[in-house]
Amino acid sequence: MKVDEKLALAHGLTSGEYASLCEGLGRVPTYAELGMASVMWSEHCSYKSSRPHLATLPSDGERVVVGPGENAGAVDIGDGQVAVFKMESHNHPSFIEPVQGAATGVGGICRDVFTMGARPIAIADCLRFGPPESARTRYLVSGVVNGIGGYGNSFGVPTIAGDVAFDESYAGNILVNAFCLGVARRDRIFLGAASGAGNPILYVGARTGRDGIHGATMASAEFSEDAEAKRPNVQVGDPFMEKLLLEACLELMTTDVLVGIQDMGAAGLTSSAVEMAARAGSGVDMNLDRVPVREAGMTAYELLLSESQERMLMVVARGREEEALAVFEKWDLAAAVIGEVTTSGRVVVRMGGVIEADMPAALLADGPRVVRPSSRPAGIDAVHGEEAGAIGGAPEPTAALIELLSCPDIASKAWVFRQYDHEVRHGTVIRPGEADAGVVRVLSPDGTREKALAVTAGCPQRYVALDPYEGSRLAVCEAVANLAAVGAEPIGVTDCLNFGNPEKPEIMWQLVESVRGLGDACRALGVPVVSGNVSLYNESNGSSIAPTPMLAMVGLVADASRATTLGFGAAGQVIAIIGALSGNLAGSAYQQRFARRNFGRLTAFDYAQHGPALKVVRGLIEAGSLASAHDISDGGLAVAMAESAIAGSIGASIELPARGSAAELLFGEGPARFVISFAPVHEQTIRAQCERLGVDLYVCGHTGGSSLSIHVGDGEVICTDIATLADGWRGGFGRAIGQS
Amino acid sequence: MLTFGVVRFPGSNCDDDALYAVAKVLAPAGMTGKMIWHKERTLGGVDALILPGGFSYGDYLRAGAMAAHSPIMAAVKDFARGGGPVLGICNGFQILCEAGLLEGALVRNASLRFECADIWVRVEGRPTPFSHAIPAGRILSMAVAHGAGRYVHDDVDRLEGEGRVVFRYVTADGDVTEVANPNGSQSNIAGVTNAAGNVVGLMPHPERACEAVLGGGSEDGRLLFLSALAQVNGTPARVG
Amino acid sequence: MHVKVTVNLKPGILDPQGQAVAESLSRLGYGEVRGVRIGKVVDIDLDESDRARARARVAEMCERLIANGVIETFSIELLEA
Amino acid sequence: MHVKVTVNLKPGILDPQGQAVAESLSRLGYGEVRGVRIGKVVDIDLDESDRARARARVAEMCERLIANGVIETFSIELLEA
Ligand SMILES: Nc1ncnc2c1ncn2[C@@H]1O[C@H](COP(=O)(O)OP(=O)(O)O)[C@@H](O)[C@H]1O
Ligand SMILES: [Mg+2]
Repeated sequence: MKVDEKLALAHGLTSGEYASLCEGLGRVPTYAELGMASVMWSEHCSYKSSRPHLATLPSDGERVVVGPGENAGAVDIGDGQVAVFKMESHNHPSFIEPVQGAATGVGGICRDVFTMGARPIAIADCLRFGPPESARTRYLVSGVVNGIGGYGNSFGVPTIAGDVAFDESYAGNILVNAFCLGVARRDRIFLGAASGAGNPILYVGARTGRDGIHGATMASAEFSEDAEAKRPNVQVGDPFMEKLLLEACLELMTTDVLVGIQDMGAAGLTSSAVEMAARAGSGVDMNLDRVPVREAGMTAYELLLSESQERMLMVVARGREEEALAVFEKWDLAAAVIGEVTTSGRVVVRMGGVIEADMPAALLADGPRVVRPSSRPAGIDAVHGEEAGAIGGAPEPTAALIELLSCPDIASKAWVFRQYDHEVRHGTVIRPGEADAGVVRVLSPDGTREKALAVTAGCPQRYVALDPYEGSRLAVCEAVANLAAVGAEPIGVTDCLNFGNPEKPEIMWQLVESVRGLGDACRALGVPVVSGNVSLYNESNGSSIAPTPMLAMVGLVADASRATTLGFGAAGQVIAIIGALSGNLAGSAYQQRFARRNFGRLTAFDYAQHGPALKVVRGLIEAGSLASAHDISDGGLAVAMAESAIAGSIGASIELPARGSAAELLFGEGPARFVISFAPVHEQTIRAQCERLGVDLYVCGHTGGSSLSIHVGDGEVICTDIATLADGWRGGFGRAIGQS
Repeated sequence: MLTFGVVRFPGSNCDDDALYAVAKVLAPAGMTGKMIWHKERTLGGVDALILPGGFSYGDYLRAGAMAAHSPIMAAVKDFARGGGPVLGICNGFQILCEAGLLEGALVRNASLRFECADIWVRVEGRPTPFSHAIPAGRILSMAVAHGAGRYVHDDVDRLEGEGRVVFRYVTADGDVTEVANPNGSQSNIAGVTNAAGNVVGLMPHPERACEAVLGGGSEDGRLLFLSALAQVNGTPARVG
Repeated sequence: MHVKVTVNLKPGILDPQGQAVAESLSRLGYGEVRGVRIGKVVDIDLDESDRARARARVAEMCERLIANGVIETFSIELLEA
Repeated sequence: MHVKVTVNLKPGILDPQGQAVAESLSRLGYGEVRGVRIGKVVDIDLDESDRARARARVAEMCERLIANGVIETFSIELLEA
């Protein structure tokens, strides 16, 4: 096959990139080399549009052990242990084939985590779909949930948190972001570096097939139609294989045989080999004849670019390969020595006695960088300038509350997470839906201490769409609030930045503003960004998704038994609101629902004002003072109150002062606000604590009875029995997607 | 003292959970345990066996089908035929059925979905090592998490007549209803025993219901293991 | 030799998946669908040229592993290579 | 009329289930097994006596619901009532 600029363009390289490839090599690349460069320099692998911006995110902190750049981030959690986590997108594959796309998304992120030597202990999933009434959406929802559950349940990791929302902008481009959290010993973290010249390189796991080989080449002349038919563009996940890989890897990691390890994800063997060599400043020499294959007759190009799942590349200490192979044999895994580490700084690939590729690792790993223009969209100021007040034609408060509770973005997601095993591995302390964050126990190595890690995952994309900078800051604040509500201290965050086409200046502006907001808020709140992923070009028919910087934040709970849920407890508890009493309708769920669009100016996050409330709630939970805590988010105070009442199966009587409009008071949203409940004996301490930190506390009622009654001033504005609210909230999701 | 052997098949994923429940949580009560790899041919001195939950061999073909042919299963069958107490939990139950140590079969949930939820089961039927010390009629709170837990048997009447249904899905109040049944099992059957009464399989997870700090907070699962302990110790105990 | 094994649920065993497909089809406008049952087809690529021996071996595989006699029946079809 | 639809994974698509079964069979002593692929068989009881129409309708059902065209192929066989 003749390699020229035309073929390079068909591979998605630009003329400039092709020129620098030729220059870097000092010659025209071989066909295999062109394939390798095109995947390594793709947006997906090279982060060429986003890298300079990502560099501005805060990534250090006292607890940070491994920051961005490795397979996953690692944060110290005491007792010689680290939490290892990362989030990743699988949007496009899930749209093509929802079950397998979502499944392999979960598989990929779990591999990133156990590659580091961490045993996965929790999964979270963040999903965005088009309108729930569309048949296509329903098919996608069922398939994606089935795929996530099918993989995670079998692999044996509990799915403890997540986020699901629907919006027109995702109709032709759904989002499926998967997060995995693992725990490792701090002194036994494994990195993806190919060090030690002469060390053998091992291939382990599934055999290589023609899966997901880079699309641009599909139409190229080299292949007959028959060969094309053999190249499926859908990869099928095998959670059983992954479970074997996990156990075998962790077993091998208890020895000192393993030098470096990297899973084969996007861009398969190419990216693993290149990245491992580049990180170590070494070279690798590989013989493709030794790669375990699923099909006969695969070319070097195909072997290098295949994205077959459940495969690992490892470097082991020279002379110790038999020990490694014995472990894989025990677990019935295919494994082979396919090459060795060199000092050349080059990735050399041989097959059938021919050198198919010989390129500097750094040339491929560094990749191009592009500066993309960004511009603030016209008209955004006008949208911010609109008054976000009462909405004409909105239902009266009780009806509005019921409608909000039943809408699928707010309604219980039990239809989803009942399909996920959320308890396997005997660690789940707080299950999905029971609180603002899922909580999973972590035993100290000596078994004497039971601490826990909390996970919250999601994105208030309405806010980000309205104002990418402020919205992203609010997203960080909400994640911290979700953790605070279970009593967890935030220790790190991972993100998955889902945006449209960065070549459009207005989309680039969203990305830049959002990253700036995330960075500012993370710095203010002291939460390092330790890993992440960027997914661009999320558009269909030229229209982009709403900007969606998904965040998954991890928190530490010192004593697992103290973690608090959101449900009101017994009758006779005091109910109070922490933070601002009234909210803002700009960007709110209420506005979206009843005005069918969002406008106005978001409440800006302000650390001096909002930070203390976040601290106070966590402190009160740690001290054992609270019976429940729930952050006020989608749907405002009324929805939060109703959710706590439904979860506790108990009523509540609430009295609020007439302040601002009733809609703002009941349904307005804003940062760092909570509904808490506690036994009357704790009231003094709680008041004192709030006063000391200058946090607003408004005692507004008590639990009891079987209905929710909210008075504003002298008038009762909401009065309905909990059973009615519960019915709307519990069944809303299933009804919306036409499933019981 | 009671030593449990927990058989680890490729794809087992509640093996650690089961071992933790008996060897850590219930150690003070006098239990211990060890893992047994499926490629072994002998059990080594254990008093009782647990076939844990999970997705042995990915649950491919049929849940439990391939694990039922593991090398260790010959020893498991000998142990069971000798009257040794054997408990199959979830995938372990499926394996016992596939291996012919229990009657019936477990097929795909009627909902066609994986169901992870809190349920209640009533203890009934003839005494078994894992239930004899629990008062008959006692309702236990546990969780299920499975996609193929619908129990089918071609002669449920006979099974019932022989007192071999030992756990049945009920509501919290003890009613046998469709709502209480997470998978569409015949007669709400959650667990059964063999003719000799020493092999027990159930779909719910007692090993996940041993510590108040976890999930639903139930510790009812302990009763099954304490019952086995009482049997081995020969103490006419009553638990729960 | 290629061998095709078809595994079906016994008639008495409820097939909710088949039912769900039947209902979906009728909702989609295929009113002529009276019922659906779903089974498995297991294609085996066998290194065996003797038909009788192939059939006997595959029958044994079915009894031991491929089908569960408690709930399923199977049938074997020999196809040429 | 009875119609039997066989749904198979497209060639080249990984079949983890078939792979696991093949390995199990070979561990059970069936060394002659070179490979296994597992598909579905969907038996449809159709209220339709015209063969051509039956085939056309079922083909449509397959494209719309029964088979997932992204990863599967299907074949239709008409059986007599
Ligand atoms: N896809 C999902 N998988 C698992 N849990 C989910 C999923 N979607 C929502 N949840 C859980 O449901 C609860 C409510 O979700 P959400 O309304 O997004 O919470 P919040 O607004 O506090 O972030 C949380 O416990 C969340 O983790
Ligand atoms: Mg929340």
